[in-house]
Amino acid sequence: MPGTPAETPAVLAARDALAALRRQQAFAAADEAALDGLIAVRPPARTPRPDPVWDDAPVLVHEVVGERYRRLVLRTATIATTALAGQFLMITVPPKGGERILLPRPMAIHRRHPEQGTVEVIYGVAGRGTTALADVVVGESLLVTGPLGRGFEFPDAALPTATPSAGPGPQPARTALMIGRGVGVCAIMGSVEDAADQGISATVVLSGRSRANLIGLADCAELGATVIPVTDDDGSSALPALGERLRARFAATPPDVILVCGAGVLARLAAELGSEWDVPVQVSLEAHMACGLGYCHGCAAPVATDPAVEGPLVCVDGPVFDAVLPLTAAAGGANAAG
Amino acid sequence: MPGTPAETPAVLAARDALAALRRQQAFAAADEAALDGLIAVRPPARTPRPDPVWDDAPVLVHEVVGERYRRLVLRTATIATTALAGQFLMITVPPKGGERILLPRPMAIHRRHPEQGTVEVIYGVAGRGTTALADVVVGESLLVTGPLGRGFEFPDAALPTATPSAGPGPQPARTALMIGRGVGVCAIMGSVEDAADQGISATVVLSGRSRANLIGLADCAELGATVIPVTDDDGSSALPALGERLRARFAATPPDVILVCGAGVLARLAAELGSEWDVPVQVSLEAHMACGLGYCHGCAAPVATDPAVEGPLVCVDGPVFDAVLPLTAAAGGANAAG
Amino acid sequence: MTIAPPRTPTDARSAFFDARPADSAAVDLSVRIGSLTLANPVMPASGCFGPSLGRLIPVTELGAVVTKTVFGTPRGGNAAHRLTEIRAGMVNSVGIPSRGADGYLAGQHPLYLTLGVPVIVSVGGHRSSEYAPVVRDLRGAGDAYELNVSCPNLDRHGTDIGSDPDAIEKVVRLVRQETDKPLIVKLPVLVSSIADCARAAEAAGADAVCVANSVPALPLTADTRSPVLGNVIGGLSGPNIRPIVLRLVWLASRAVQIPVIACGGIETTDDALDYFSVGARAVQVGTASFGRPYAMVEIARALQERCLAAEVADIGRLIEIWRA
Amino acid sequence: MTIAPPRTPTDARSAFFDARPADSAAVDLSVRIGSLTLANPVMPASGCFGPSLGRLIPVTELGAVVTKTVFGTPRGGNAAHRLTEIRAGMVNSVGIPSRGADGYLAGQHPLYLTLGVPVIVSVGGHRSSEYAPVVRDLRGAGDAYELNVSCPNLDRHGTDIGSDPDAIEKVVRLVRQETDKPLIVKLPVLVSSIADCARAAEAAGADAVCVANSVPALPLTADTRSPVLGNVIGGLSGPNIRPIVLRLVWLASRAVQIPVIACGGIETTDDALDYFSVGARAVQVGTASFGRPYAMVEIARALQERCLAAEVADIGRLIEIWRA
Ligand SMILES: Cc1cc2nc3c(=O)[nH]c(=O)nc-3n(C[C@H](O)[C@H](O)[C@H](O)COP(=O)(O)OP(=O)(O)OC[C@H]3O[C@@H](n4cnc5c(N)ncnc54)[C@H](O)[C@@H]3O)c2cc1C
Ligand SMILES: Cc1cc2nc3c(=O)[nH]c(=O)nc-3n(C[C@H](O)[C@H](O)[C@H](O)COP(=O)(O)OP(=O)(O)OC[C@H]3O[C@@H](n4cnc5c(N)ncnc54)[C@H](O)[C@@H]3O)c2cc1C
Ligand SMILES: Cc1cc2nc3c(=O)[nH]c(=O)nc-3n(C[C@H](O)[C@H](O)[C@H](O)COP(=O)(O)O)c2cc1C
Ligand SMILES: Cc1cc2nc3c(=O)[nH]c(=O)nc-3n(C[C@H](O)[C@H](O)[C@H](O)COP(=O)(O)O)c2cc1C
Ligand code: FES
Ligand code: FES
Repeated sequence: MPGTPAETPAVLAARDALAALRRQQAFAAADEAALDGLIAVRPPARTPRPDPVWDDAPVLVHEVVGERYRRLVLRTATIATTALAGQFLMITVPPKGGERILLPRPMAIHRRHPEQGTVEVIYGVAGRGTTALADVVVGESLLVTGPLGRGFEFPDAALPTATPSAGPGPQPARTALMIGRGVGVCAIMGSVEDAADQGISATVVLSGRSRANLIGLADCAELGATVIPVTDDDGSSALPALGERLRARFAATPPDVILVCGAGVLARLAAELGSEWDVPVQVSLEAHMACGLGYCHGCAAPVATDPAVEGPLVCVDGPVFDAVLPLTAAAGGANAAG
Repeated sequence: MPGTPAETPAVLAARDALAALRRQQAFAAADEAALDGLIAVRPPARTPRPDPVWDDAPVLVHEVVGERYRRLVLRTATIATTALAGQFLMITVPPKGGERILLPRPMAIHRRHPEQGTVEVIYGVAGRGTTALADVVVGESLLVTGPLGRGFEFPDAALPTATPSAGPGPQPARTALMIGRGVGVCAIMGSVEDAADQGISATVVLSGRSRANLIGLADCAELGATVIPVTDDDGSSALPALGERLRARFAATPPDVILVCGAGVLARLAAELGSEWDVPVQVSLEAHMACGLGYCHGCAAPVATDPAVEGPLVCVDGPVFDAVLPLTAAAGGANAAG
Repeated sequence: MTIAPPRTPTDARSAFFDARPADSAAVDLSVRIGSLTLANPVMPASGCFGPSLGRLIPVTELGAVVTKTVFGTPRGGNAAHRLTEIRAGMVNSVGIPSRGADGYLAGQHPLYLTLGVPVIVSVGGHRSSEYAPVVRDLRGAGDAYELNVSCPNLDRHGTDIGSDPDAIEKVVRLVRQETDKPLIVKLPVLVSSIADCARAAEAAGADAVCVANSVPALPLTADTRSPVLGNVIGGLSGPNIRPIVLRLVWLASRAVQIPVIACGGIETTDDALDYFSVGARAVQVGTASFGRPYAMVEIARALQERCLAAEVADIGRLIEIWRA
Repeated sequence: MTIAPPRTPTDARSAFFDARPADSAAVDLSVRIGSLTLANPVMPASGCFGPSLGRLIPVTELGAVVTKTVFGTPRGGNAAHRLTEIRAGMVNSVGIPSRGADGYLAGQHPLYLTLGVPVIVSVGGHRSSEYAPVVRDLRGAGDAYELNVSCPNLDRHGTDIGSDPDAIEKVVRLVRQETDKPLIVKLPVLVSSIADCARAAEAAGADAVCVANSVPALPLTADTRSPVLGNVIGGLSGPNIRPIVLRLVWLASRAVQIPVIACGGIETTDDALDYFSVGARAVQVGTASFGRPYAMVEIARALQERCLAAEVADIGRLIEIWRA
């Protein structure tokens, strides 16, 4: 039907929207395919998980960061004191102006400040819930439940907050490569904090659309981590480019562990590197959630199981899972745009 | 169960709410009962009704008036030019902040300014729809449909906007008593405008909770009408007091017509006076509405009919109806608080 | 803050009439309901349209109009309040006041005929045997009949005729004996198997099913917890019922070959496309017309625009693109 | 703008535990379900509670807890996404993963027993004959059974067992042969006559009916109009279904003598009182617990406060006051 007559503005706008949608669809498909067969539940943790609580957490800061994100600083002493790296909160969006959001939204704990009794969350405005969350003002309180889930753990580190020791017991990790994209950076920042505490040398890939949209630059600087910023606008975030760069950088000594969050294709790249270097890879996943506590069974992880057996749940068995290594499936997924 | 122990703040608050509700229930019951058997459809009008339109009407003014109301000035030239006294609009509340209001809200056209191409509406914030309407800001547009319905008509006046004439044809009304309470004042203000145009002497009872909440004082002053302000706080709005005052005032020469809107008990008082004076009474009613155009059949008027025959519809057969005179039922309803 | 300049006495309504797009030969939105071909698949829902709306919108741009349900004998309708709006949507218990077939023919049908589009007459009954006589009494008026089997059923203590496949079969079979015109069966929501109901309609000779009517509900006042509606119970309509009706349309479309006309909470072109994407072949707009009388016409116009933008000839191919 | 002062490491959760009100001898909130007396009429809805919630709320202030539905044999549950939120409400297609009766007894029941309130075990089946064996296999565990007959039925091409009065009758009769414990039958929404279904349950020996389960719906993504849920279809729950379920509770309460337990969109004490005012004798809270885990306990507390404020001894008399 090419060359139809009516190229009205309405028709042209509809055409643009269609093209944008097709690009987005292609990326989402690649991202989902990249996780296929990649994920396994982690072995039982040796660190006991803190008891979750709920709290009315006053909003101390709510500001726009970069071009696309918002940062919340919440006062919630119990959670700030007990949360482990990579754990998350369920944030209940308060009703406002007729908008009623029923389900709380899962959000990673980006930073923990136990001395101030505060935590930080960085989020992107995506759908109805986060749009309504963006209307919350400083001085209001948010109902938060947490800390929740199984976070990132450095291999063989008995207690993530303990001082590193060369004494008896297995050898703790000494170097770590962390890879985060977009808000996925928030899931790994707790581990950057832990690395700083434990004297682990952290190299952090921060990926995003543009420099202005990179999350965590200041945090990494504060925590003394080495940052590799990569962005879409200069092509540095493209998977082949990033892969080559990391292979070159760690050619001599690979990191002791790779932690990754924010895109299926990045998780697959991490798994490729982990396979090549023979180091463990931990991946933090997302899933739609209602309870965050393991009882609603809503957050099935993309792990194939016997149809008669329920697979792992992202909220309690994750959100952090092990990548199945060495990688056997074709690494094709990682070639999609990153 | 008197003298139970737990007089906690929550219990005391619940008790106050219950007491307030009971007062409100008592008034609503009296008000509804007052309309029983009072209403009849008006005979066919001699004035052709203007065709309704819908329009995107820019909001020129949106301000709080008194303590409880809001005033909207809308630019909508067609409606401003064609609307008859006592007609109404359906105002569609735009979606905002997640609030979605499906049905438009019926609102009387309080003032018509054909030279400026504007109309005025005054409304009270009652439920979800009017709460959302209150969020509209100057510069936005409202979708309005109108002018709708059968308005007030002075008896024997062939064209409400025509100049009065002692020439051939029946004798037009020379004096009118208008009674409005709360936002019910808005329904009668068009007739106050018509009275000014036609040289009819208008006496307007404005009833409300307090002086600060009386609608229409400035309008009546501008239009040269005589105002009788009555309020709940000084007791002057009580029906017996108001009835005596009007009987005294019109003892020598009764008005040629009574127009009333805003409370069932006031309509019954007007009907009592109309019966005593032998003058016609017109009553403007409210009903829940969806279309305003007569096709949804949602706005049944409280007029008893054969169960197999649909009764009149407030949106097309009203909102203005005749009071059935002389009044036969006991006038008890009018003794309730006004 | 920008304020529009004063207007000459014109209005958005007339601007909308003037903005009628050119028909494009490149796009075919037509849909067949039995022997009747509609120019496009957009029409009002029964009870949410009347000839008086013809003054407000260019009705000729619709595929058809649907009348309020006509009963055989006059009915007064329910006591006030007959409708309200709650957070979950609009609830109505109008109760189908009707002047009967004769009253419809005398008072309303002539007005519908002036509109210049096919007229689908909605027909109601209290028992499954009551529909055929109404259709007979309509004496051929109307281009098709929509059999509203979602009314309270006197035969089975007030449940819907349309929730019983046997009763549906009977209604359609009896009406079929009275007329060759296309028959649409409008099904209720509260059925255990919409597929069985749709199949019963198809087997008995219906040319389409309309899915669905409003969802029975009971709104209470916030203060005294008493029923808002004079009839206590009413039908919930509007956008919140859409996901419920989408499932029904999906199931019905997979159960029958005849077209499924979707009805439930359609407000925008996207809503209509949602229904097309689960199998609907036409759409009816109800509640949305109250707030935006032009909503139906806007959808009909935008369907053509979307097809042009995607460079496809019809809606079926548009859906394939979304799914690609 | 006021910002709360820094807190010592305590939290709203512990403050809520501490605020437990004194029981008042002046108010009796208890409700009987067959031989079981619950201290108050507030409990969670099946699938919207688990023992892990016991760390977050004072479960002992509830009348009972209800387990997630237990099937006889293990089930894996549906593919992701299993739930989402749309404007109309929450939609879930969890698909009732279950470890079977044995798995429940070994893994979950011991945790429920630590909670200190009556445990109502929800029981599911794919055919009407499947329920009794599950109850047998539960070997007396639990204080009552809620028979979830709102699951897809293998005998009748995927419609709900609970939409067929005969099937309900059969389920209850067979289970009754296995146990003397109180039986609650949880009915679906998409039925043509909830009264017939409730009567069938009562006639077969049920001690209560629960009205109702979630409303089947099909949520689509906004961009590509594809199903959000792995299972395509899910159950709509939350406040928007309340007016639909209110009608069902009203009808069921007039049809049977046994208590009707209301379930559907209850978020606040006012919502619970709405249901009590149309005849419910107890309430279940589902979706609301996700956003406000303490919602159920808050309702139980407020019911006592409202009775005290109105100086009445029970909820029945509280309702009379609203209606006076
Ligand atoms: C463990 C975990 C940690 C997360 N941390 C962050 C974070 O730090 N910053 C951040 O911006 N986002 C984070 N997310 C994603 C965030 O939860 C979603 O962006 C958010 O739920 C989208 O809600 P919405 O209301 O904007 O979208 P809607 O489209 O309105 O959501 C509809 C439903 O789908 C669910 N949903 C939609 N997208 C997602 C998603 N990507 N993940 C989970 N549920 C989704 C919603 O929770 C809701 O139930 C995290 C998710 C998980 C599971
Ligand atoms: C012809 C006419 C003229 C009116 N003129 C005015 C006016 O000038 N100023 C003013 O403040 N109010 C006026 N009203 C009343 C106004 O329409 C209601 O106050 C308004 O609809 C309440 O809407 P809500 O969203 O605040 O209440 P909600 O409680 O959210 O309303 C729920 C539903 O009930 C309907 N409803 C509730 N109360 C009324 C009522 N009193 N009348 C009609 N429908 C109601 C609403 O339209 C809605 O459909 C008029 C009503 C009619 C019929
Ligand atoms: C005020 C009103 C009156 C209605 N009257 C009828 C009717 O007479 N016959 C009928 O079949 N459906 C009737 N309906 C149902 C609608 O046709 C439609 O099925 C329902 O409202 C769902 O569509 P919607 O969500 O787009 O409104 C009526 C609906 C409303 C809101
Ligand atoms: C995530 C989720 C899981 C559910 N699982 C079950 C279940 O296993 N068995 C059952 O009978 N009902 C189940 N339900 C339905 C609820 O018990 C309840 O009937 C429904 O959600 C309506 O109540 P609500 O609006 O308060 O949520 C589930 C509901 C949700 C939201
Ligand atoms: S979110 Fe409820 S089980 Fe994971
Ligand atoms: S409001 Fe629709 S007929 Fe009166």
